[in-house]
Amino acid sequence: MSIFGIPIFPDQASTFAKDVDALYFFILAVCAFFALAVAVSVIYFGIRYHKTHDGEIGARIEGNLPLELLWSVIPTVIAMVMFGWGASVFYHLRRPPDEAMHIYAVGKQWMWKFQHLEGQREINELHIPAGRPIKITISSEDVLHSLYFPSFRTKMDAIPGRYTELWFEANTPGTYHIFCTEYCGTNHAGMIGSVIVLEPSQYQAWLQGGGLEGTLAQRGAKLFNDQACVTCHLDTGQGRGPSLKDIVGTTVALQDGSSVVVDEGYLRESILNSQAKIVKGFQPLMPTFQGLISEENLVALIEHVKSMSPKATTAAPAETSRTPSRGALQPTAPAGEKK
Amino acid sequence: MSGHVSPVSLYVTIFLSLMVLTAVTVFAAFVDLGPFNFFVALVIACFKASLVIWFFMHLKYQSALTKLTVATGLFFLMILLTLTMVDYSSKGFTPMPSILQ
Amino acid sequence: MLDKLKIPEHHYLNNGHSLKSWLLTKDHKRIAIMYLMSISVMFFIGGLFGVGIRLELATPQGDFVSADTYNKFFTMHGVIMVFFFLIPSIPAVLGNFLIPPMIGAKDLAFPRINLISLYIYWIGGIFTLYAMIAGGVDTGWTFYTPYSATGSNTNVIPTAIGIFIAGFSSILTGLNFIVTIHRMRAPGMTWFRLPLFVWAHYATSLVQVLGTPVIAITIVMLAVERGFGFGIFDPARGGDPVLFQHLFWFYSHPAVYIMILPALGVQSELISTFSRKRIFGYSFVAFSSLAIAVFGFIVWAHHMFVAGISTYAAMVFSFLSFSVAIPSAVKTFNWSATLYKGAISFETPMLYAYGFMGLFAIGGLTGLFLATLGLDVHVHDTYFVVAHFHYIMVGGAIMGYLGGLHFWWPKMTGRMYSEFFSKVSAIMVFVGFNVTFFPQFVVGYLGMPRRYHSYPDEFQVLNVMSSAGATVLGLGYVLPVIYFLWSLKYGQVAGPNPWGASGLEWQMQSPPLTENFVETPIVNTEPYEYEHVVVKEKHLV
Amino acid sequence: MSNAVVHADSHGQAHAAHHPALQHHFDTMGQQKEAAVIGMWVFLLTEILFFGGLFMAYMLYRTWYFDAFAEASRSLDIFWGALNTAVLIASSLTMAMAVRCAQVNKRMATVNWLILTMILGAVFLGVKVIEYSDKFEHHHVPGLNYKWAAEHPSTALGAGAPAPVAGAGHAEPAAAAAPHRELSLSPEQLQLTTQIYFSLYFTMTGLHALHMIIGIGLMSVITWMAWKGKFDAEYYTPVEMSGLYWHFVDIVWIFLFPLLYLVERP
Ligand code: HEA
Ligand code: HEA
Ligand code: HEC
Ligand code: CUA
Ligand SMILES: [Cu+2]
Repeated sequence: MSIFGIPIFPDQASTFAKDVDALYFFILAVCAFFALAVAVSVIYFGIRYHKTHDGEIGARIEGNLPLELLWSVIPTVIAMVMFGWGASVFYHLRRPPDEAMHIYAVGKQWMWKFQHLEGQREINELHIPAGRPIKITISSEDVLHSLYFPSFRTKMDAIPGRYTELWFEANTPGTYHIFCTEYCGTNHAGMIGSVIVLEPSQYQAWLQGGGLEGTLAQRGAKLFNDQACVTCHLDTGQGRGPSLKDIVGTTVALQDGSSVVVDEGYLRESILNSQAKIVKGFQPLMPTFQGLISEENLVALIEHVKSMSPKATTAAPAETSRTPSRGALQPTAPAGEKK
Repeated sequence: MSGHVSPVSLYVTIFLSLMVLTAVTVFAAFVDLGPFNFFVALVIACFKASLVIWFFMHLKYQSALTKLTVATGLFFLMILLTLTMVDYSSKGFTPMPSILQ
Repeated sequence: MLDKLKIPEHHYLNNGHSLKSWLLTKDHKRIAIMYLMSISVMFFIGGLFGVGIRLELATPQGDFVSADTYNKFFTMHGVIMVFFFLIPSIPAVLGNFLIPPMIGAKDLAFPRINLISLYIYWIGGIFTLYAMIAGGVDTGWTFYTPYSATGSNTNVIPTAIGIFIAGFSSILTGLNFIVTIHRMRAPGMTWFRLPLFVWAHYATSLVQVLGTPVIAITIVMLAVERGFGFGIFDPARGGDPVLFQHLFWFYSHPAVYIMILPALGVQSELISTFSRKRIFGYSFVAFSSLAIAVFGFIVWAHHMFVAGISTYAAMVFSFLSFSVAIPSAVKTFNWSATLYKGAISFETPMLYAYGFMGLFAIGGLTGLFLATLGLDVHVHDTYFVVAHFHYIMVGGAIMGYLGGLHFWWPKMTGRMYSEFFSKVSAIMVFVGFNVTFFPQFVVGYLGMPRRYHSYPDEFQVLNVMSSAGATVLGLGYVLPVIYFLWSLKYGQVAGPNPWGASGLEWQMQSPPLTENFVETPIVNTEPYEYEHVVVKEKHLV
Repeated sequence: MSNAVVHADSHGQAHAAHHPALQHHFDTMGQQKEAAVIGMWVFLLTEILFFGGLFMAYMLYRTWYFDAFAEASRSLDIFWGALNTAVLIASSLTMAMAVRCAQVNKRMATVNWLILTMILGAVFLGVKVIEYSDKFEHHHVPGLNYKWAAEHPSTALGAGAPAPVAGAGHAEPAAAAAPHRELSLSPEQLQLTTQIYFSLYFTMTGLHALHMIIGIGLMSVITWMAWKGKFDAEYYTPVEMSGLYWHFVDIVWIFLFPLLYLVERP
């Protein structure tokens, strides 16, 4: 929206945009009301009670308890409404639906790398279909970044060594900005790109066009061979390592007596730092791949492992708000320490 | 004018108690109490610290204002520790108030 | 009648003329004057960086300076403005000068420590200026790890040490105020007879004393990580970068109240004096300062809503953030109510007080936008935040500071400044300010991120408005320097109480004696008693 | 409000009995002393929060990397730690005695107790030097070719059988060196996370030692002043203040000792 060619309001291109903007206008109205009330009364008093002669003093008024309570309680109530509304919008923003389409984003000084499960890889550009919830899992290769889609009204920090995620459902085809909003060094302002929202059919066409390397999972399968994972992880369960078939979503018993649910965070940790959690009944033989596998390849491998569990519908995300999946170094509190 | 003068015997008693408590700390550390080891160590340390503050540092004989100062310090330290831990300890906190769903 | 007034023969300014008599003084008023000069220098250095920022942003391309230089600009701008200008501003200048006379004391409780804290401030400042000249820093004033620990190759450590050192200056000032207010009050000066300025400074001091040590230790940890390769926050070594943010904001959020509370105190004095009326609901206003100081410590993670804290923690901190708004609302409403049935006049300090009301309200109210979770996700780290804090820090705190400076200038120097030029300057600052920072709310909601050295074309018009406003604002800030200096020599002699104000400080001669009062005053009236002042005035002239 | 506060001109009154140490802006020695005491306690309050930041970091990483902390803490020698605790507690006693002697106007006794306190402080620092140099030898200084070797004294303590082995039995030597309780951390992880422990160890004990050095510096001045007879039963505030500071430093150690040395010993 713009006046005289000056943009004054951002595009609304996601389902959130309306929610967030409604909240915005509500708070704007409340605040404008209070700001105006203060301004008007102050100016009115300034004129009405202007000093008329030397030595004049104001009326002696000490205060008024009911009035004080009134204007402590009213703002409290209004503030609670703001909080409640804001919290519910936020809660929605933080809970991706299970059927969300999944994309990986990796921040790196100074570019955004996106990977689609179908295999397409993009830099500073992201093609997505309209009308489908999309979940982006974010990580960083160096310092903090923040993935921001102003037109979708959402953003999330990229934190090295950790997965974070955001989701949205774009509803208006078009091209919109992607910004990095966490200061990340010299070219922070250059870490921008565009998100291209396509009609689902166009998106399909776009997918056909790209993806020469096969899907993400296929790339992962290739890596699974190249990195010699297959030598230990046989589907039969006869290898030196456990079979990875159908493990996603299940609970694995560990050596130290505890157990763990297999989600992305756990897979990531198992690959980067296999020794962190040893599967019951196995030796800590698996090499640590920390530093040997790039974030992108890691993502592909994880996707491949996940594809070996076709029955696990929910891809059990490693969401920051649920598990401290710190990737490389899973905080390990032994059973005794856990509260 | 010169503030409270504590008897030497009090100081010696406090000193000996502190020594004994140090020994207890070390001893307790070698007994396997599971997660309670940490707890016991902290409780003893707090107790020792209180002895020092109360008697060696004469807090006992100071004005209410001084006592309040100490309490304030501890209170804000607790804010720092607990509210930060609210974040870390709730990373696995999924159940949400249902009115928000 | 006015021309009969003369500058008294003896006063603190002519009690010794040598440089040594200044540098080794223990007189809180001389120390305040030295602080005034130092922070003014810092303000103009910081302001010039601000001008650099605005020049660069006048065009969408990064064509005025390189990206690295721009990053150093806003970092040095933020660091200098926050740690070397705004935090010391009102407390170290006006507080130092006025708290002892306001409570009827001869000096602060620890005059030597007061002087030491000035020297510490200077040493800290020198470190930071050194870092600046030797190449600058580019981490942003927030020093987030891992960029500050491993990413940046600029002078992070000297700057951080400068801040660390200046922190001790702040702690010592706060400590001094607390003890002074507790133990040095004149007979009869009970807590509920203290001017609200003193209450506000008491609350400020609490924050200084409780918060600053935490930033100090955080800087130590950052320095050992960067300097010695210790692993504390570095994710590559198992550390948690978010922990740094928790510790940083544990101080830096309360620190924003170090910046605003003294201005709120000044505001209470101005509103009361220029409406010649008691403050409406004195005790509510007094306690709201304490409430702001205490609540200020439980909201810090509202800066981290999208930094990877848990959903639950975000909700807790959002909820708590609103708690600070209540005492602020009480203050705002009470000031407005004070004007009701007052005898209002618009001398320059009152113009600033009016400006403060509006701008602080807007700044504070936009704080509520940010504290609201669903909305902050969108506006976090955009120009919306930049506009919010400039409204409070420049529109609020600096307005309060300038208002106070104009108000007490006759007391400090014995002379009046030009009423005409000071009004021109006040209006220029108000207008220039709004033109500079209002467009930033709009461009922020549009999504323009902070700390961007270049930006998409469509944001240009709003940015040009902002840059143009900054020029007016800058000129508005230069004017006072000229007429204040002018007044030192040519200003009209002010006399002890040019405004007909009620505080004890106005019973001293202007400029005051080194020992403030000839005899320790005995207080037997309530604060803000104007009946009493009028009688006295008549008696005086 | 009360009008009980109707001192006559308290200013003039103070002149009557003017103690040489009374500063011009105070009315009485009592007021001056009280101001100093509160000032000192407020300062100690800032110290609480100063160390508080470190305790926060400690608390977090200890929960995350408990095993590494336990392992690393086992590499510290309890003997030295306990000895130092005793030394510091003793120095607190001697400090308290010094203040007491100042209170009752025993000049030489004050001086002697102060000197004894400083000696004990120096002993503490000496032990710290021994411990630090031990860490240098073992490459336990983070950032300085830090190396966490599995073999260290505690392994010897380790009882318990090696973890049960199932599946194909390619027992590796690393498994044999497993400590008495199964660790969930690999050598690589221990290398990293014990480094966090030692980073905190050095920062905490280093800052603590720095406080002790400052304390000893303060005390030497105070001792000299006491020897010169600057204090009497009415004015001994500096002795008392340095006492408060010294006891505070002692308290910090009372916490550091179990937190750093005794993470998990059984
Ligand atoms: C002096 C400085 C100052 C002050 C006083 C404040 C005051 C407040 N601030 Fe601000 N803030 C900053 C300086 C300041 N801030 C800075 C520098 C940053 C950015 C840091 C960085 O990242 O670089 C920031 C960032 C910031 C954020 C983080 C934004 C982000 O990065 O995403 C948030 C979020 O909650 C916030 C909230 C608030 C709130 C709720 C207040 C409240 O205290 C405001 C209270 C005042 C009022 C509410 C107005 C008066 C009341 C009325 C007129 C009555 C009506 C009231 C009601 C109906 C409730 N601030
Ligand atoms: C007290 C605090 C304070 C003050 C007073 C100011 C004052 C100003 N700030 Fe400030 N600003 C901050 C604190 C402050 N700022 C902080 C904390 C940040 C965040 C930094 C970070 O991200 O790390 C920031 C960031 C910041 C940005 C965002 C940069 C970015 O994110 O990329 C911008 C952009 O417009 C800006 C502009 C200004 C301007 C125009 C002024 C003006 O008010 C300045 C006016 C002063 C002068 C102009 C100087 C005096 C005049 C002359 C010497 C005369 C000559 C000049 C002319 C004729 C023009 N500031
Ligand atoms: C030298 C043999 C070996 C190689 C090569 C190897 N692994 Fe493993 N892996 C193991 C063993 C043994 C375990 C079980 C013990 C443990 O948890 O560390 C394991 C466990 C795992 C687990 C956890 C499985 C579960 O059931 O919880 C995953 C996931 C995994 N490996 C993935 C991979 C990937 C991906 C690669 C290749 C990049 C790989 N591994 C290479 C031996 C190996
Ligand atoms: Cu990446 Cu900013
Ligand atoms: Cu804040």
